[in-house]
Amino acid sequence: MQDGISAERAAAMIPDGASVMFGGFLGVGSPDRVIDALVARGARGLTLICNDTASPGRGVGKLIEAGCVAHVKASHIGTNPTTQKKMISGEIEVELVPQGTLAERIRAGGSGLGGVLTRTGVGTVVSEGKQVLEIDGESFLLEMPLRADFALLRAHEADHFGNLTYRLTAANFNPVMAFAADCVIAEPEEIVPVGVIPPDAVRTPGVLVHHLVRRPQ
Amino acid sequence: MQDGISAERAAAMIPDGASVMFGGFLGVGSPDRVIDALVARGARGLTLICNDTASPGRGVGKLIEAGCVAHVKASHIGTNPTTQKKMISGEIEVELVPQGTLAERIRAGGSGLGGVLTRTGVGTVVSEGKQVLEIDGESFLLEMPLRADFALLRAHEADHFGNLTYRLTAANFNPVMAFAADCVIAEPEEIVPVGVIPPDAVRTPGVLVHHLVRRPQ
Amino acid sequence: MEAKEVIARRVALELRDRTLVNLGIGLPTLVACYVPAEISVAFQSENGIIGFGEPPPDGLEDPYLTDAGGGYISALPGAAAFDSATSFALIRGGHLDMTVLGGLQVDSSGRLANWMVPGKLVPGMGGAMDLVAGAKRVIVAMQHTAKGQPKIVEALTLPPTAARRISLIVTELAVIEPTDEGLVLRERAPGVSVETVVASTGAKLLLDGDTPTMPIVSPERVAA
Amino acid sequence: MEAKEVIARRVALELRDRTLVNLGIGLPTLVACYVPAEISVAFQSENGIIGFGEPPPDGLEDPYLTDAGGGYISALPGAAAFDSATSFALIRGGHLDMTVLGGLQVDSSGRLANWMVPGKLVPGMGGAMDLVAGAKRVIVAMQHTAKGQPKIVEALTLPPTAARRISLIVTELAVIEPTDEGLVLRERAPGVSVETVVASTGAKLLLDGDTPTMPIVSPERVAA
Repeated sequence: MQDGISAERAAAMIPDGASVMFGGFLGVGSPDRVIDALVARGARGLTLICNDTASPGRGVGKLIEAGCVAHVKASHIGTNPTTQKKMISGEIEVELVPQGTLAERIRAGGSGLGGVLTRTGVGTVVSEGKQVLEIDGESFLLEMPLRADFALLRAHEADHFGNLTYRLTAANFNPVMAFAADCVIAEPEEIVPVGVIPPDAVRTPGVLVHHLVRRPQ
Repeated sequence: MQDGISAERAAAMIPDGASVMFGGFLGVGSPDRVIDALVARGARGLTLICNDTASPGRGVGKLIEAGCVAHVKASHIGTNPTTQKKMISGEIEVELVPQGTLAERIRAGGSGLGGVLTRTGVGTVVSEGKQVLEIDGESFLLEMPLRADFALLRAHEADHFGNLTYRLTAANFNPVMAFAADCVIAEPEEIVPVGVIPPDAVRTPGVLVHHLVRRPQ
Repeated sequence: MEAKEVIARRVALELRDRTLVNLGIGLPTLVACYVPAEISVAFQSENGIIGFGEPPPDGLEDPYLTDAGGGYISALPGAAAFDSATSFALIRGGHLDMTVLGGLQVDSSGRLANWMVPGKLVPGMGGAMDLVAGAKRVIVAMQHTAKGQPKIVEALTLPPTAARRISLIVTELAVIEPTDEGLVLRERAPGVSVETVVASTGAKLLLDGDTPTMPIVSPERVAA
Repeated sequence: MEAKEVIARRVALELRDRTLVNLGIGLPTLVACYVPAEISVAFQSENGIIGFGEPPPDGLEDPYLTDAGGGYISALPGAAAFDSATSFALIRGGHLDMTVLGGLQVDSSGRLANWMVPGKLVPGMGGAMDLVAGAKRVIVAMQHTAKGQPKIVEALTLPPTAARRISLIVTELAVIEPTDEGLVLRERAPGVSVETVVASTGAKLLLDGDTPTMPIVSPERVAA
């Protein structure tokens, strides 16, 4: 693991137009300091991959409001009226993905699998334009793997190797996103020396993490 | 979680001819006391789903030697000459599955997925008789989900709800097998009251575990 | 008794001992208040926890411990936390014994629509499609009508949540079970006639002998 | 220097700083003894750990801490343990920078056979097929011949481990790189002539100018 970087440095690494996975569930477990820095640097044209768009002023909701976002792939945008307004006005394109399918598509993208075969979405608008496979007499939708240029994670502890832990429901999409991006940046609450996190407590192995965001100086 | 059961009781619950997943990697992380009890009760015709068949006198190797086994689905049998001998004599039927594919097939079986799409095995004997899908110009093998009648797990700690932890490399196939059987029996080193294992340390939620094997009296 | 309370109390009678249950946001969440005292249920929240309880006392909230609606919760002793992939492995792998969801429409084939109103409301499906496709039992807890219009209809006019037939509909007027033959009226609410139920329903209801009155878990049987 | 040591020392030069590496059982395991001092490599064992080291002192073995060959190992500070599904998500998801595997045969198209000899030896593929299909670089570390017969052949006679072309072959005689054009002889071992390599090889070797002598990491550069 290299030295910790500032949230501003992390935001500067992410170019306009990049696809970015954000951990978080209604803003819980979001990389909030990097989000603030992305807003501050005036990022534009981002593709967000995230469970939801939180609410105005919270989590990735700040990016929506600040006009940083061109595309959203999420399971739910109902808690953020701004996302809905911008979708209707055509400013933001939204792809809605069932929550479990979103998690599995990201996992497939990070695990080298060719796709996900799921019952979820069969017989609904989600299946439109997608291949349906009959397996053992049952229909399964073939959903494509998802990857991104960046994954921005919120962790509880990180050690100097980048090993991560998460806290309660703040884990959500963070662990699975750690596998699925070309560059993984984690924003931990605490940074501890190597050896402080026992091997069985590590939930994301440090080899997956490219940069740690350091605490404000 | 009901009261803990004895290893003998666990072995008695598993009828001859049942399909059984066994955690363990070369005997490390195997449910050894239930294995001994299965040998003692003279189980017959079992289908074993496990990474390997360990070695004679160790882990599931004991079941092979004692004549309990009719079928084996495993990634490796090279460390157990008895398995090889019985395979050649026709006493045991062996299906060899690449280790990562075995883990994913079990995960698919436990997660309601219709199959696994993997590069592993394409262009090898593993692909014989299986469907190959072209996805984005690349070939992926369609591998079927795996489930069993029983999963026998070795855990480190269990609480009275059946929440489980594992230790270092003794985790291996245990966590994924916990999802993939009709009846899941865990053999922990330690049984602790509810509340002793913190929520973030739980690696198998207790709702998946049907029976805990108690310590010898 | 308010409509929502009637519904929540009746749904609570569907809870079984030692099962894993997911309650949707809104009305279904109320079901947790009426768990019969003699049974023990583990509640799952799809954002990643099994074993949560009432909101914590004022000032003791943990910002990293919330339910799928974003509200603060408590963890009960024996709780287990996990990530989204594990959460949906539980939901889609058949490990969830029951889910209770709200509904916009249910049709005569038992299909549910509950995630969007084209041109009006496009919140997204969240975990609803996975829950309906994956849970062993799917209970729809909803008011019988909306703005005087029946929500139980011959054929959905809203986009379905899943192809699958749901298990049971519980409203403030009736309990209705979708079957191969169609929608069967199983129970009517106290003081509600079969005719009232039929008049408020937009799909054909089959009667199965006398229609008994809905039993509702009484206050004294509710867990403290 | 013994053949195995030559091979392990040369393979060690392929290690890059801050990478994740999986070493197969047997000869490849020796590579860990020759990691150049200036680089830091994380070793993965597919049974579920990153960051392990030498066997522990006598009597301090942990029965739940072993490598993929079943031998006792130590965990280094910063080690991470995980289950088999996670382990192979790392291997197949492109997170493993390099794997070093033994080989029975490699053919002119760069395909590897290393998991069975029909009718003789059927140990199973273990993780080999996943490693060859998934690692960014696949290095085959093997002796150049077996019982006097070439192991580098025009076309495999043994069942392939994967359809994919491996990255590099390192033997005690030579370093050979499979390319679109065929097998290119990149290096020869100290004191070994190109003619000797060609004579010991069952497939056509392409020469790319002078064939330099294999650099081998010297003892003083090895990490303590």
